Amino acid sequence: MNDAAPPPETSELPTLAESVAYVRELGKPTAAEVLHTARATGRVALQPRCGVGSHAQMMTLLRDLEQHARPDILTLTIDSHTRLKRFDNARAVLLRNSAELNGYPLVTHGWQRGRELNEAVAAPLEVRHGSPDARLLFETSVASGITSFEGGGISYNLPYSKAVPLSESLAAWRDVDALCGELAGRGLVVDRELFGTLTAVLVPPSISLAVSVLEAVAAAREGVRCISVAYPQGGHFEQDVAALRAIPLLAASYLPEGVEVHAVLHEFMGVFPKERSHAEDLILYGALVARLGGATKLITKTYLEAYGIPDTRANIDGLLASRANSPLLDFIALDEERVGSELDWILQEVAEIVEPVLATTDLHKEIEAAFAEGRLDIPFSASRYARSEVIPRRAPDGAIRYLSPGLLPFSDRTRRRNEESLATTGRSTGLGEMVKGLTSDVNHFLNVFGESPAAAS
Amino acid sequence: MNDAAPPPETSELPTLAESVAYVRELGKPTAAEVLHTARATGRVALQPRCGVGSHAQMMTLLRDLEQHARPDILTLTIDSHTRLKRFDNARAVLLRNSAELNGYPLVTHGWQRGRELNEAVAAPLEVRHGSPDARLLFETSVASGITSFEGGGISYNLPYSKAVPLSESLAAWRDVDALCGELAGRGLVVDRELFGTLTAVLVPPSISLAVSVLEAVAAAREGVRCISVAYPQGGHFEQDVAALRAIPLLAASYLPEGVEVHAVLHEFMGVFPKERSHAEDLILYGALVARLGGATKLITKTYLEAYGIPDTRANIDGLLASRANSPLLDFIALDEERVGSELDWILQEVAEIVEPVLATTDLHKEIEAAFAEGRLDIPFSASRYARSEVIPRRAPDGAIRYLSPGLLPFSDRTRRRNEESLATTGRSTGLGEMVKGLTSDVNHFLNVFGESPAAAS
Amino acid sequence: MRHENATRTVILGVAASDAHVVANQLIAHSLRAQGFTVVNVGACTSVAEFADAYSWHPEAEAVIIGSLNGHAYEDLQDLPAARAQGLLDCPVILGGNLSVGSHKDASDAERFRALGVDAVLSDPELLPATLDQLRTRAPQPLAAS
Amino acid sequence: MRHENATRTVILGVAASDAHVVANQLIAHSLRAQGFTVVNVGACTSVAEFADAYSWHPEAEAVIIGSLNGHAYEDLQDLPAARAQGLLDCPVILGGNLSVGSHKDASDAERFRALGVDAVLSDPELLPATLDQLRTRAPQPLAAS
Ligand code: B12
Ligand code: B12
Repeated sequence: MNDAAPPPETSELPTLAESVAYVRELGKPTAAEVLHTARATGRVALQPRCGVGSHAQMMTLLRDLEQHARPDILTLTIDSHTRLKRFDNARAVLLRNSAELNGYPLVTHGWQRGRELNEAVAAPLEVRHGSPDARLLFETSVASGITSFEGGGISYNLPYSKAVPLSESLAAWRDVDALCGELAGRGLVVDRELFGTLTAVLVPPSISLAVSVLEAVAAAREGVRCISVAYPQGGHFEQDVAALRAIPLLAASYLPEGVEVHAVLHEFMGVFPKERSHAEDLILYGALVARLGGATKLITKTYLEAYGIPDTRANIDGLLASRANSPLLDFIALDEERVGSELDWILQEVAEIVEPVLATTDLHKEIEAAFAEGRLDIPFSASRYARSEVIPRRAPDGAIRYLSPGLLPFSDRTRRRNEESLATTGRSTGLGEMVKGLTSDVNHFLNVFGESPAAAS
Repeated sequence: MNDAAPPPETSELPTLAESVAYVRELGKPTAAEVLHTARATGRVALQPRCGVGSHAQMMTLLRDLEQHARPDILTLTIDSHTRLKRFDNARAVLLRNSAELNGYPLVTHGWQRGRELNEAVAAPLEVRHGSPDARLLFETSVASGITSFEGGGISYNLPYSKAVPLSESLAAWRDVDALCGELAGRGLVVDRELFGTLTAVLVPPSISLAVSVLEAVAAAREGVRCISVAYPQGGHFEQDVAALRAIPLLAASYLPEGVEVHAVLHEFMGVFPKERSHAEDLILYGALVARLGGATKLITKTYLEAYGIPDTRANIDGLLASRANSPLLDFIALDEERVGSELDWILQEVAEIVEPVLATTDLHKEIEAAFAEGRLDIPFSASRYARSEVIPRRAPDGAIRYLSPGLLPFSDRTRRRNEESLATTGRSTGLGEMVKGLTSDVNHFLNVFGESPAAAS
Repeated sequence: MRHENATRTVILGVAASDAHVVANQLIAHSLRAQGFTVVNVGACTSVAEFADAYSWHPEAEAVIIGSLNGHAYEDLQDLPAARAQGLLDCPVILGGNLSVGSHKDASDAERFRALGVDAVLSDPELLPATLDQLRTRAPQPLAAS
Repeated sequence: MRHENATRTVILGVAASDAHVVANQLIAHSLRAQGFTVVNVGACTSVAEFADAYSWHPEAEAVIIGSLNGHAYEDLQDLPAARAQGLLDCPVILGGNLSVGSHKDASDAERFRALGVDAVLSDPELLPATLDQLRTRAPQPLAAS
């Protein structure tokens, strides 16, 4: 088999009924089932990221990971051409040199190869990507028998593209969610993970969770039955634990019954330390956040994070992350008072952000309008369709706060609390100072480990 | 170089003055200096065990460990023929097949090769062995410029030999300690680590610490200036943390000023789980005990512990142990009340054991007599010269208690507390039952991880 | 000559398939704080869009392209053509994480110079100095680590 | 014949260079609990000492040697001679961790049989059954895993 070449012709997708039957015959649990069991047994399910361009190498990678790291769920990370529907570029690079793709071009390889991957391993697969419009990718995934699909109309637009209007991405994701609803009706519950990680860097917990609440409400309305709310580790222990613990509470407040909601932690997604032992300290730290925050699933990182897509060895070497499930760590006590106060703070901020939006009648329209007006916002947006007037900073203890909440509809109390916690951080006395401070906050863990911020390579 | 062959003739040892000068020229810190710095900077110094028969392979092993694991102190573990002065057997195996030796036969290889090893790495070396009479080995070590030496007249006799009277081993170790005193006079402080680990399996903390207190007092009297008190991780978090925290308090109570005393944790020395991920959970657990107990040094284990002497890869792979120094774990809070009560308990028991012995005039004589009469005792003694009437058991929470304190001079209060904590463990209703219970306690971590006790191999 | 303008303008953006903008935004802020006028075209910017921006801002003394997702080489395939057609008639600086994988090849920079990139940088702090040097039109294309 | 004795005696000990006694003591306790008379000569016992113990306890139906430190082979070098001289005229059972290193060689047991060991065991729970079998003097030396 010429592993790089895509199949000669694009072939018709099977019917939904056929795909549902295929999943049934596959003889492995769905992602939703794995998550359900993990939560019921008090385990944190583990999932590494992985995706390479070549089909043959993708098979090997999945098999190696399964054999050596025994993950609960496996990933197909999609390349960024496919994400942006640059299918021609994906095909061109695949034919030229598949090693230059930063993920697996599933649409180009086609659903039959997707099934081959699925059949190669016992763990269910999730497709992780970053596509504002993922309809074709989703259909290909379903045809491949893949039972978990990441993304959402906000979270896979604003961080991942520049010029796709929110109305378009929200509509595209409504189609995906509606298809999930239909599949659920046919007895196949697809896990839909919402990408609360957003731009990953200095994301205030309440922004991450607010966006996920809105996407979850939208998804549930289309009939989605299993929702994973992903939260990106920010770096402050009690704040992160509180954010994870907020997820079931938010689900209870804002989602209909009958939707299963899981808290998922994405291990730190910002600037990673370069030295292996430092990276590993951070990976273990993330595992402990997941454990103590009660996450159902942990998406792991590797010690090569600062360098680039990890090699197989590094990805197998999930030693540190798997400590999340050590039976020996029950002795760890927390500053529960601090966790409690962070939790109150988060719930309050999320309520102030989402409740005005949820109170309107046309959710999609309102989301678009709110982003246009800055009542919804995210920092470091890649897209023009969010204002990015929010400026996050770290408080002296490392917690992420709002230096400026931009136009978010925060109460005076919320504003004051944020201001107070940043009191000693100092209002920027000029753009240069502010950028310096922000850069230092972005490089938080380099500072912790005394690494210089010079780029890795 | 024929790496297996010992040097053709045994050559004269250099004078002490020459050895002291050699250490000075070596241009590396002594073990005592490394420990001092570690404590001053709040680090846990890390030390793997290692020792192979062949000189060439020992060189490689030390270099590999240094390069890849960057330990603070490196080990020469001595083979068990040399330990028991079976030098002829050591030489025979070395010539036949050096891979069959379970350690490095330093006396047979000779001090010049010892210096070669010492010069091959930047970290100071410690000799770890288990010799009731280590005089020749110690002289060879000093001649090799090795600045840390493990053992003691009790702790390297009772667990390591059957028929050496305590008077002999205590006298032999008095010579070693006196030589340390002389070296200190010449400006070279040799770190003397006391092997509180004893028989390693179900050792009640107060027995480990009591033996170390007695050995430390004896060593200090001979002029030893740097004492490392090693404590074996027993498996119960708060009990182990308390035991480590007891060490500086005991030093303050029983040792003269001017002696530097370090707490050292030996990662769990009992039956290790066989599955790699379980072993790694346990290794991390030990690292956290060391960190939270304030140990100056941690002697690490590997995931191959249950199988046999680890290969180099496993020994390099100290990923889990090095988390002891993670700057990210300050969030961990403990049940300090429980730690405090364990600490009181330990200090009380140690006092009841050692104070009558220390009150006499001839310490060595009294130690020998006390062991003969069971006023001093250890469980699972290999030697005839301890009665082993002490029977340890684990309480339901895993803490190690005295099912029977034998003839230890415990107060009624102490006896009662031990009895109460084992109340539900049930007094043995017969030998069979007691052995079953004891075996299950020995296999504690197999039980925790659900492994079967069938032998590894 | 544009070099004598009081304010110095640069065009800044991220390569076509790449959405990583944190460094992009920080670099923009920082160059602005140092007095540059920054035309930031942001994420997912094709060579054609860079050329477009240049046509609106011919005073720009350089086009600065970031790429982190490993796709820089594919994303700049149209650069030689654009330069040949004179659509990008100023120095092009490239920086970021330029290939897929954790083990980078030192010869990588060569590939990009062959595409018409004038300088490959990794540390954005070096941008002002690099811009200064490129202004003096050093005969040799400049490489910094 | 000693087999008809009411109590069954065994000699138990640990090889010459080996001080590991936890298993030894637990095995002793356990065999006693099962009705055996155990002469436990303990740690660091040379072949000569085992022979000695046998000369005092000729009723012993087996000598059971444990070794954990990896030195079993060197520690039993004198066994063929002792057996040839009739000094150990009963079955010898060996168990524990019999070689140095973490990766064990399946052919290990052969080496020990060549030295005159009748059975190599790893699980002490199999001792009573093994003793029973050896009593019936099966013509083939017996191996269990
Ligand atoms: C945050 C992040 C994201 C966010 C980006 C949000 C956003 N819109 O900005 C999200 C989650 C959306 C994301 C998505 C993806 N990411 Co990303 N991401 C990161 C992460 C964790 C941090 C990047 C960051 O913001 N750093 C902070 C800034 C300040 O620093 P920096 O970007 O590292 O830049 C430094 C230098 O490179 C340099 N620099 C940067 N740009 C420029 C430009 C010039 C001119 C110069 C001179 C210097 C320069 O200066 C900076 C300071 O030193 C990195 C890994 C890491 N921990 O570093 C991965 C990483 C960059 N991502 C990676 C990848 C592959 C992706 C994806 C393709 C998904 C995937 N397959 O894994 C998608 C990309 C989708 C797309 N279309 O591009 C890889 C790149 C792999 C490679 N090159 O081999 C990385 C390295 C992760 C990894 N180890 O695999 N990502
Ligand atoms: C406790 C211990 C010690 C204590 C022993 C105290 C004492 N006097 O008993 C101390 C700290 C003193 C010690 C010293 C040494 N030890 Co040690 N020790 C251990 C340890 C941690 C536990 C052993 C134990 O007591 N287990 C509990 C009992 C109940 O189980 P067990 O011994 O494993 O036995 C099981 C089976 O082997 C079998 N079995 C045992 N004996 C017999 C006999 C028969 C007839 C049968 C049928 C079955 C059988 O049944 C048991 C239950 O399943 C093991 C590693 C481990 N975690 O298992 C290393 C270990 C046995 N030690 C080892 C070594 C090498 C040493 C030293 C030489 C030091 C060194 N170089 O590292 C010295 C030995 C000195 C000497 N002269 O022998 C190695 C052996 C290496 C090898 N074979 O490759 C081990 C495996 C550690 C390692 N991974 O390196 N040790």
